[in-house]
Amino acid sequence: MKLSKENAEHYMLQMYQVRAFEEQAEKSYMAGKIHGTMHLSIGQEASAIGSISTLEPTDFIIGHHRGHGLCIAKGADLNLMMAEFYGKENGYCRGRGGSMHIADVAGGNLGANGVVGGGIPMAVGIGIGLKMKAENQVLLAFFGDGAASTGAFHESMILAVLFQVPVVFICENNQYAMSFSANDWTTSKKIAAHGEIYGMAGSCSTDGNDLIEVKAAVGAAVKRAREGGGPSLIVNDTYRWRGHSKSDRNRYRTTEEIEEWKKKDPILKFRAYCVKEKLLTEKEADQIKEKGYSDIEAARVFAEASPDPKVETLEEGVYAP
Amino acid sequence: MKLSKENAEHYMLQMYQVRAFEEQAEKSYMAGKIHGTMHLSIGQEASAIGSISTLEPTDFIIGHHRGHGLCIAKGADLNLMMAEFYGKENGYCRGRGGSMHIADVAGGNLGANGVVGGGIPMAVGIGIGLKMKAENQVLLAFFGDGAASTGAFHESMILAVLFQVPVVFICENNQYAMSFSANDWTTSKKIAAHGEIYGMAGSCSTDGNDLIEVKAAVGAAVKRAREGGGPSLIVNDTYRWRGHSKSDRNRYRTTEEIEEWKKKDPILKFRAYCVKEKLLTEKEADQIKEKGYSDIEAARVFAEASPDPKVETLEEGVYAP
Amino acid sequence: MREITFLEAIREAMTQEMERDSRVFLIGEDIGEYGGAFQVSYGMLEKFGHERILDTPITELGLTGAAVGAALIGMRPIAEIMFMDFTTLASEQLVNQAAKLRFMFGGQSSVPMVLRTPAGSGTGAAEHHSQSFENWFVHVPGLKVVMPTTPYDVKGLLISSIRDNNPVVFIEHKLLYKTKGEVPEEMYEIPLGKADIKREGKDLTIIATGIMVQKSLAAAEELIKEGIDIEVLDPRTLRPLDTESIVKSVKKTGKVLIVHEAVKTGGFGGELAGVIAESEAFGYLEAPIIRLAGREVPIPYNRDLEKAAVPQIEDIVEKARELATLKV
Amino acid sequence: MREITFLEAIREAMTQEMERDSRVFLIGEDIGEYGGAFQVSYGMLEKFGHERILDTPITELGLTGAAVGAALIGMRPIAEIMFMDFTTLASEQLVNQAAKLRFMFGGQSSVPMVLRTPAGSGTGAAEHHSQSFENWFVHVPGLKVVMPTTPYDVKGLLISSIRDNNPVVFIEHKLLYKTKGEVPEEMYEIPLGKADIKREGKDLTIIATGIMVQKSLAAAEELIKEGIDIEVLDPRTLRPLDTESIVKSVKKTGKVLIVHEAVKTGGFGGELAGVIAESEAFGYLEAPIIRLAGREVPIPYNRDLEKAAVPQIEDIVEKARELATLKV
Ligand SMILES: Cc1ncc(C[n+]2csc(CCOP(=O)(O)OP(=O)(O)O)c2C)c(N)n1
Ligand SMILES: Cc1ncc(C[n+]2csc(CCOP(=O)(O)OP(=O)(O)O)c2C)c(N)n1
Ligand SMILES: [Mg+2]
Ligand SMILES: [Mg+2]
Repeated sequence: MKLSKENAEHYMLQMYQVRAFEEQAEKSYMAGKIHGTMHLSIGQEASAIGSISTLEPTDFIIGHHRGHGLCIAKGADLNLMMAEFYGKENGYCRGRGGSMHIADVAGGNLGANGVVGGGIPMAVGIGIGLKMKAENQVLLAFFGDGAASTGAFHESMILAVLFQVPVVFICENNQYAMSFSANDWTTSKKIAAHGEIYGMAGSCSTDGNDLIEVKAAVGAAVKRAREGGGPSLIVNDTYRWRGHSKSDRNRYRTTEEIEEWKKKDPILKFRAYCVKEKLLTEKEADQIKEKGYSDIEAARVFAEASPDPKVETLEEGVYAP
Repeated sequence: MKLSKENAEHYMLQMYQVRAFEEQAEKSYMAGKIHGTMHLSIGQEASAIGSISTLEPTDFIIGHHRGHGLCIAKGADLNLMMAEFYGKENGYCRGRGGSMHIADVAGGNLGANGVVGGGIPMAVGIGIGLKMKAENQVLLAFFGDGAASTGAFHESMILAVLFQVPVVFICENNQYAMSFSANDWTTSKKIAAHGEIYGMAGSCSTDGNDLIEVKAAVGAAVKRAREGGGPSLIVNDTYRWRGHSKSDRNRYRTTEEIEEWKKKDPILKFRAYCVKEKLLTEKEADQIKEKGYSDIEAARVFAEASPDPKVETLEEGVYAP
Repeated sequence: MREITFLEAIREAMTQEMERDSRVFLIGEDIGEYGGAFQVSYGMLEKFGHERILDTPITELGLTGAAVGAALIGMRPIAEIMFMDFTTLASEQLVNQAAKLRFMFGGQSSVPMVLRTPAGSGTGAAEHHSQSFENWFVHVPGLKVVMPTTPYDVKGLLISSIRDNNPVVFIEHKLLYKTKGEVPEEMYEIPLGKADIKREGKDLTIIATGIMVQKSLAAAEELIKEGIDIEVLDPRTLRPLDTESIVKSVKKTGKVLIVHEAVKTGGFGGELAGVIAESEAFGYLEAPIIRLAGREVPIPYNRDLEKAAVPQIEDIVEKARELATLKV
Repeated sequence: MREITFLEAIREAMTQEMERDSRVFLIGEDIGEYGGAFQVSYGMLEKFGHERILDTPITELGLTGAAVGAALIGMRPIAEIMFMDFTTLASEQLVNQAAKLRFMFGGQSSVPMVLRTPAGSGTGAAEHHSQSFENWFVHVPGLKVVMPTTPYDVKGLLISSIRDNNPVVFIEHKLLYKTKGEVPEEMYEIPLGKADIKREGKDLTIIATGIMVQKSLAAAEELIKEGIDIEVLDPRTLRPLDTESIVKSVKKTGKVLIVHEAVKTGGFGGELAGVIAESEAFGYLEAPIIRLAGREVPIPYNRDLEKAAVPQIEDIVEKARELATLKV
């Protein structure tokens, strides 16, 4: 698979935007501008962007609690996204959802979820609907390694195979579910193997820090799904650099381990690839990085200048008319 | 494995008792003496008796809705069991539970369950408790092929392996979950394969109509569990002759299929084995059969003569003192 | 007019809606060849095929979530949970997802689905197949909760529920399935959120839900012989509740008896009592608000105990008489 | 006396009970090294080891069922569900199994377990991490439901819950975790089913649960300045409910305001209203029974909206004043 220059630039930009978004999110939180909690995907950018790069604009994704990267990869408006993160009225969800619940339905992002495994059963139903609509669309359904231990996962895999839905299930295995190590759960290495037994052709694991490898694996599964070949399960092995959420004290892992993984930074890896393949010069890459960070700075300004929701509107929008 | 004559007689008797119990249950229902519904295990006797024959009296079982055979195999008092079936005050559950909820806690039968998959998570906890008590006891946890599709199953398998509980999980695969064919669920043949991936050593399927084969497989797993080797998952392939419950119209299968399986009657198979191995003569087998049926007839008489619960006692026993 | 059963009315509503709107489909356990545990969907597989009658293995959480997901992209699924007891397995998707997605996403989406489920005791199926959890779902903003009580109502309410753009929990009492009544062949809607006075009266209002409407009507027939004239109000939709009709009726009669099958403590009767006690009807009350509801036990197997666990006609007669003749 | 936080009191109760009784153990997600999402069990792994602090993967149904099973053979598990929102995934085992096994088996067994879970809003965690479902479990015979409100109470109530021979749902409001109060070092029990008058007064009874007790006490301090003297009654145990204390208080004051955080419709306030309206206190009521509770929305993310979604001190002050000064 050879990337076009245009695509290389696009993915590189998205990677920097994601990194910058989350660094900014952290800063805003530390500065007391944001309440609640957040789940950062720093270190996992290749999984989101590599996977979603295989989709057409009319395709769909459904995400999980660690979803900023997924949103940006699916083409979210950074201003609306940051405004949502700030809980503002003009955010994607009118400030009702926040970090853990960003959705961009018009853009094909059917939303993040606060319940681990919460999106997986819905993914099956979206697949059923897409099949009925017969418009050749595909869904990518993201979840973490922790979600693979839920009953929701098991039931959904069975239904997905039974109804042969056009869905690629993507397990972003960042090695931990909070403090629970994927190595403790004795089947962690075997999630893809379960996929095979459920009857999902081509289930596999990837080096989830390698955008090119992720794109190839997911691309093949998307193609199969689009051609009526049914669902697949792909496990992207990666790592989260930050704590699980703001409550994390990192007691369950060592600094060495974290440092080891930082050396495998997916952004640097992709950048090196682009330079080596002569898709980007170092200078171009620097310019892209700069653009990524300044896009996010603009989004921050936008968000901070945005209006809060009016308390009188609280009860709006619970029911559809 | 060579059976003693005493054991052969015992298993033969239990098989006939189970068959007779369920034939009687059906008759009592048809005669309008019983309300509600029932789930008959006629055709599956070898699975229950072969499995439970491997236990010590101090061991435990936990069952499912199709549990008459399991009760008898674990040594239930037939009178108290039939009285429960009739909803009488002196039944095992004081008439509160009925067919679907018979338990004989003192006898190590921790109860049948009306929720498919309902007993599986509890089995893990019983295993945790047994391990903590360290009295070398083992639990057999029974469920159907349908239950293997539930989220409860998946979560429980993971926990069972994680905590290395002394539990043998036994899937009585009678080919259908109501009308849902095990062949439709694309992983049906693969339940044992899932077991391996979960990390259960020695997971396997058996000819569930062959008491000797079942006993050997479960026996090995019980031994491993007792010695601290952790849980196993065993799938006994068998068939239910009757409809799922009283509401079944058998639309989802053919008479030919049923007749085909009737030829593999586990009782006749075990009887033939005993005669061939000279453990029983035909005459002895006939006498045992007769005893089985007359034991059940006595239980029926006992049950019908038993008192109904008093309505004033309705609110008793919800809470433990 | 033609008489059909409650069960047939449900099947007819689903069939007609599926013919009218290709986005409507069924998903559930044993709803195909088997026809559903209560035969509600019998024959529909032949008519609509496996594409629209989705028979699933035992996956309450999965199949409910599948309905939510399909609804999210504009389909109109009708999910069946075989017994209400098993909504305990499905409630994550119903409560956290279906009910909240619209609000949580700031109005970007909607979840037009129906979850049908048979509830209640009386079939001898004991603790795990007899429960009534309607108040759980009433407690969840974003859901609508419907409890029909006659063949006529069930058809119109189900059609409205399918056409509604929100998730609707549709609760069918098993003992109603074989009851008969007049039902028009053509399609019609009964608006959600409108109570129905099933019997007018002046001495006492009985507010009853589900099967208790029928039992209360029977009790009223008994009591009129003694000159006690009972009004029976059937909310039909529990969320949103037609508070206005309730307040009006209680103001008229001055006395109210609430009857439901679900366990009394924590049940919907409390909500009704709360609504009345904080309304302008409070000032019109001539007696305490009395709730007659399920006893504080799981539903037992034994037939007599099972009956004793939920209100019967005699119990309603007795309580209603006591209340109607009470002088305060 | 020594002051510790609500959270420390919970940890101390669990620790002391585990030292006293080898059958007690903990099971839940991230309760080991991580210390629990709210650090409630922090340090307990070092003390008791992996044998008695059972850290699980994400398996709410599985781990709850594991607690039920262990209890069934005589252990005394304390299960933690990280957020009450996820009891939706565990309710099958809690409602169908734990609550019913004893009755269903005719008294042959019991299920002595505690399910602890943090509930409520106020942390900015939005729709999926902020709910209050206590009335769901109140609605289930066989369960007990406890909602402690002070460090002193939480220790005594948790010890009683662990020693109780029945399944207890133990609900901890997150915003209480860091509140401080006097707590004896020794072990003590507070009986389940006994309400506590947290403040005596004569003009109006506020019955409040969970964090609303603290807010109501603050409101009462405001109102006494205006000469309005409020009694604050904390049921502490919601099932079984101390009806007697409630009736007594309402008879005394003649007016009642019910305050809880959970959504109003279908909530526990209805049960309280029902209990009062059918009791002898009815005749003493000088005003309608008013419920002040969560608004009919999922809990939103935005801080102001989140606050507006549940009663705040000002809201209680306002309603209480209105009610206390109402002439009927
Ligand atoms: C059903 C459920 N249980 C527990 C939680 C609390 N929780 C939030 S994220 C998380 C870990 C999820 O792990 P994983 O799926 O691997 O995703 P990651 O956070 O590693 O990206 C947990 C336990 C939850 N949100 N939902
Ligand atoms: C959670 C749940 N869903 C559905 C049912 C209704 N039901 C009772 S038995 C059954 C089929 C069970 O199949 P299987 O586990 O294979 O056991 P079998 O009846 O074949 O012995 C179903 C669907 C139930 N009791 N519990
Ligand atoms: Mg993870
Ligand atoms: Mg089966």
